[in-house]
Amino acid sequence: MSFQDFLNHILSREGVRRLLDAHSSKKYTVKPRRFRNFPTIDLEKCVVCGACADACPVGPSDGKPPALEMTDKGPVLHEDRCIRCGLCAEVCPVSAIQVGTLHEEREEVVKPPKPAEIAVDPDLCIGCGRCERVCPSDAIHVIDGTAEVDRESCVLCEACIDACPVAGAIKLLPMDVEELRRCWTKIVDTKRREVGSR
Amino acid sequence: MIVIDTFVGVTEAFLVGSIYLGLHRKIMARIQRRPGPPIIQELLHTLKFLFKEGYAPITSAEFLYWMVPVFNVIVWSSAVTIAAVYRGNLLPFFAFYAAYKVLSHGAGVSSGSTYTKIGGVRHAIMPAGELALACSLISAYFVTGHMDVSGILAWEKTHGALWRYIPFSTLAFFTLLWIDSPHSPLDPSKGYDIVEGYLTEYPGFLRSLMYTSEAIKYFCELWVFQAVFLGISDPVVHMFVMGGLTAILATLCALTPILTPYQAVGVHVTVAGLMFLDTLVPKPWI
Amino acid sequence: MVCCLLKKLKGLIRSRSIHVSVVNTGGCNGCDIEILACFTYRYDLEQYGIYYHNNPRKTDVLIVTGPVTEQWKDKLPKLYDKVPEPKAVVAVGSCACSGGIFNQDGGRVGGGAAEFIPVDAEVPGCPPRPDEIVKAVVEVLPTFFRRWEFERGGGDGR
Amino acid sequence: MADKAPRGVTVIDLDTGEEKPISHHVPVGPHHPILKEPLRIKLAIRGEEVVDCKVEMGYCHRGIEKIMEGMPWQKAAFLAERVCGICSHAHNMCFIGAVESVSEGEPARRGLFLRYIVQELDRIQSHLIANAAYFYSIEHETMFVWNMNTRERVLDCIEKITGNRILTGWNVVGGVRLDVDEDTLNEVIEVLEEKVVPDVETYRKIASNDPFIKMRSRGVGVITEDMIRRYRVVGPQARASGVAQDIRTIEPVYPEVGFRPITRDHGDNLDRILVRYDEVLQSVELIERMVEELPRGDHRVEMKVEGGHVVNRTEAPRGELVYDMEISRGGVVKKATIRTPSVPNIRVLEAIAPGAPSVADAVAAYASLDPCVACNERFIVIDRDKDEIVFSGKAREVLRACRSKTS
Ligand code: SF4
Ligand code: SF4
Ligand code: SF4
Ligand code: SF4
Ligand code: SF4
Ligand code: SF4
Ligand code: SF4
Ligand code: SF4
Repeated sequence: MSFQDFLNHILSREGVRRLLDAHSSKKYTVKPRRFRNFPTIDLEKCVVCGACADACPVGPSDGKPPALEMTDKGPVLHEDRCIRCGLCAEVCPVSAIQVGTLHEEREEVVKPPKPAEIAVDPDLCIGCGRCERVCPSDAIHVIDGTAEVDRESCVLCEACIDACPVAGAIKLLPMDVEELRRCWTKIVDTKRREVGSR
Repeated sequence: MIVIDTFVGVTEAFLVGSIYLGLHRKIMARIQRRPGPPIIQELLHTLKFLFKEGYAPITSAEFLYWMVPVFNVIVWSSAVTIAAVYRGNLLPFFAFYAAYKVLSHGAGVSSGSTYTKIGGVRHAIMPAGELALACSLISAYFVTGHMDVSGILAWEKTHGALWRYIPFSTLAFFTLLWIDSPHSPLDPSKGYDIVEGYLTEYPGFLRSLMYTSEAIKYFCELWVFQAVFLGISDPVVHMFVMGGLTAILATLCALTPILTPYQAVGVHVTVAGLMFLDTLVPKPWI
Repeated sequence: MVCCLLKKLKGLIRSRSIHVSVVNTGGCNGCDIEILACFTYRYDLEQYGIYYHNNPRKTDVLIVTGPVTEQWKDKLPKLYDKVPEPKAVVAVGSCACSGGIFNQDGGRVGGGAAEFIPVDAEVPGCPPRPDEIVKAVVEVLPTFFRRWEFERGGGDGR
Repeated sequence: MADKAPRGVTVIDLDTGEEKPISHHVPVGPHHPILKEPLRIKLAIRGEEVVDCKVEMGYCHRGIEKIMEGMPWQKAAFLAERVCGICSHAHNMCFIGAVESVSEGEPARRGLFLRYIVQELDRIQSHLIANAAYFYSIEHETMFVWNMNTRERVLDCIEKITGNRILTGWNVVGGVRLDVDEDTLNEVIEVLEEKVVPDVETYRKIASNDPFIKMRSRGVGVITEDMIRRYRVVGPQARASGVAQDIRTIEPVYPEVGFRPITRDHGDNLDRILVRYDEVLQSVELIERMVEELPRGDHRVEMKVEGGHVVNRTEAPRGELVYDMEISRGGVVKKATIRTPSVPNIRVLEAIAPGAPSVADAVAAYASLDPCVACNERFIVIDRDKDEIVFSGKAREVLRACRSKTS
């Protein structure tokens, strides 16, 4: 009887269609929207902060480097070690790492407001340019004898503060709590509206 | 002349047998809903193994180990020569089949591995091969009075195909084909549980010889079945019927799991017993 | 000339008929099931003449998955020796390539298959998608076998 | 390859002390057509009859629990997942659940639902590959390929939701990694209803009716309730013998969608196969209900890990999975012990294989236990002073050695 089941199954319309339809693997090489491929690192963008190498779960062992090896030029990926977890892309502060198509989805995520900002006191700044040299993201420049900070690209590393010879010339000003809350509410609202319209 | 005839016949048997084995696999693959290998794949396998390194494992009884595949090819070449090329007596065919069983057992025992031993023993205890063959040939003899293929074919010309007279023996012989086709449920001697049965330890060109003999065997058995029971002597019709038989066998093999040795022996004995029905059951259509 | 033609013919046949055998040397079997998926309808390696049977005696290609664990360190070379020439080894998955995530402080695995047997091709990823495996296998192996006679000299290859 | 046993060799039954003559030892594995993973089954046979069976594990010892020590949860989650590739999501979920239970606050409800939806999808694919492996072991290639075909469709669904086919890294403390929109879920439900359910129903019908499959499976490898108690068999293997134990009854979400464990009575190979098919169909229903009741809101909330000692249990596709961990404040794993379901499930083979009429039956019984060797054993005994391995993986010897040292 179940031989009949088999035959019925094979001879059903669906069955016959599948019997005659030679599948080819080409159709299935399309990676899904969220596929985590090997990370690609944009060394131009990288600020060599090392966060990605810290986050990577594949550590070094004798004879083998870690999956993401930190060099002074930036991280170097060893494909044969990488497990494609995507953690490195998640932690990178400047989105220098992309993991396949998953990344595009992440781009849409609104950047959160920064909880603080770096301010230079023009009265104290002597224009020595040391901050300019140590800044990992090239955000501080001496212009007309005074350092000026580009808030967009600053990653709040405070390296400049450490390097500055004048105490108090560069300050880390925490953002006003009320201000911060306002920013967040605005972001959440826009997000809600987006979801609602979909 | 004889040499050339024989050579051509055996080569043809090998090529055609390989291609039908490839077709067998292709049909199975299609039932499994995948594209499946090209039809010449079995032929390519045989050729590939011919160039591959071969060696005898340390545990093997070397003489037997090397000779079994060679004898296997000789046995089946002779069988195909006598039965198909010269349409001669069928008794040697039976003898060759029995020799093949003994050889497969030898293949199993000689290499010294447990898997092959079990495989060889399993192959030897499957009785339906010889039994069905012997009984159906004897029934054919009783009905037609001939023991050689050309005689039977001549008889069938006047009386009609033999299967109408002895349908159960025909069925038994068909079961023999089923047993000997690849992935057959009734042949546990190459089951995955013992890796590859008596073939496990054969690498390289020895395996290629084994495959060659299997292809010739497949052709030979199909040919004898058609000639004796279906009464077909035209070579072109032969090819088509072989394709049809292969399709049926492939479907049967694709839709069944492999039975355990005991169940397989049970089925074999039942099938062999079937043939006695031929003497009992009246056949009103004759 | 004839010799060269013969070699080419051998290479052609070898590249069209490949038996693989998958050996899991202690991986998480994510790679194994992805390889298994390559033999089902979507990717069906059999259409390229690549057959799967775990019998080392009839193997052409050993696919290694997983880091090499303590128990496998001596068994893997033995298994490799059983495979008759010409043979290739493919390491699938980052484990087999380098020990993967298990090859770091605390782990007790060797650093990939290449430390124990010669590896001819590597497919990184954890696990690689079946289409990546198929692509690698179908592109690399036939070429490998076609060239084998010329590169390693088929003295013992019969 | 094979152990040679001269005639007149006997094996001794450890329980009864009885001596039985055998003709051969047949090693199955660690590299064998039936096995996808390394493991060695040593069968002692007399003719074809299986007289004795020993299971030798430890080919997969990688030291995961040791590597995990000192890792923050973000990394360790990926490691936990790699205990095993087939039920990876269960491992990931159990680990994250353990961390969450020592954290402040509650994980996001929407995240939980999404988590369990993926868990059920994972169960479906795992059960399908388990049954496919069984059909492969009895060499029913067609059913093997058909089951795998259906599994591909389920993997497509998982891929659509999480981005990977297996080893998805889907769970994070507080919820799941990404949100899933309505359309994707509807597509998934559509695939499940239109492709998977009819296929699985057909397979179940074929498996329960086909005379050949029945011949191979009915009455073979029967697990009794006594064995279940003695070997602590868990999961579908236990449920096929009528023991209705399922951790899902005490997990969150499941009671809300009306989960009830499925059992069958015979406890043989066939029933284990059928229970899995039943559970696949049940999982589809559960997914549908979860999608219907999917709450709105965040898919992930921030949770502060307080730390402490925790034991978390999950129903993995193969049965109860336990993570026993010590976690420090901030979420660094101090110590982890993982108890996976396959170990007891495979050990029961030592009870059911002896007496099997042929090697083929013993191997089929093994495959029907849904053995998954990867998680199988993460222990190894090392002599600290000499820095050499004393035992690796032979559970019986290790146990004996431990007992002789402690008692
Ligand atoms: S995290 Fe980003 S910026 Fe920092 S080192 Fe890595 S790649 Fe460069
Ligand atoms: S994807 Fe994961 S494993 Fe690969 S480099 Fe990034 S963090 Fe490391
Ligand atoms: S910041 Fe410091 S170094 Fe730069 S100008 Fe001011 S005083 Fe000079
Ligand atoms: S803090 Fe130091 S290093 Fe940084 S910008 Fe100022 S002076 Fe330069
Ligand atoms: S905080 Fe860092 S990034 Fe910002 S200005 Fe200073 S050094 Fe540059
Ligand atoms: S703020 Fe300091 S710690 Fe943070 S990234 Fe910049 S340099 Fe590194
Ligand atoms: S590479 Fe990844 S998927 Fe493959 S075996 Fe290793 S851990 Fe598993
Ligand atoms: S039972 Fe174990 S080996 Fe199997 S899938 Fe689960 S964790 Fe892996």
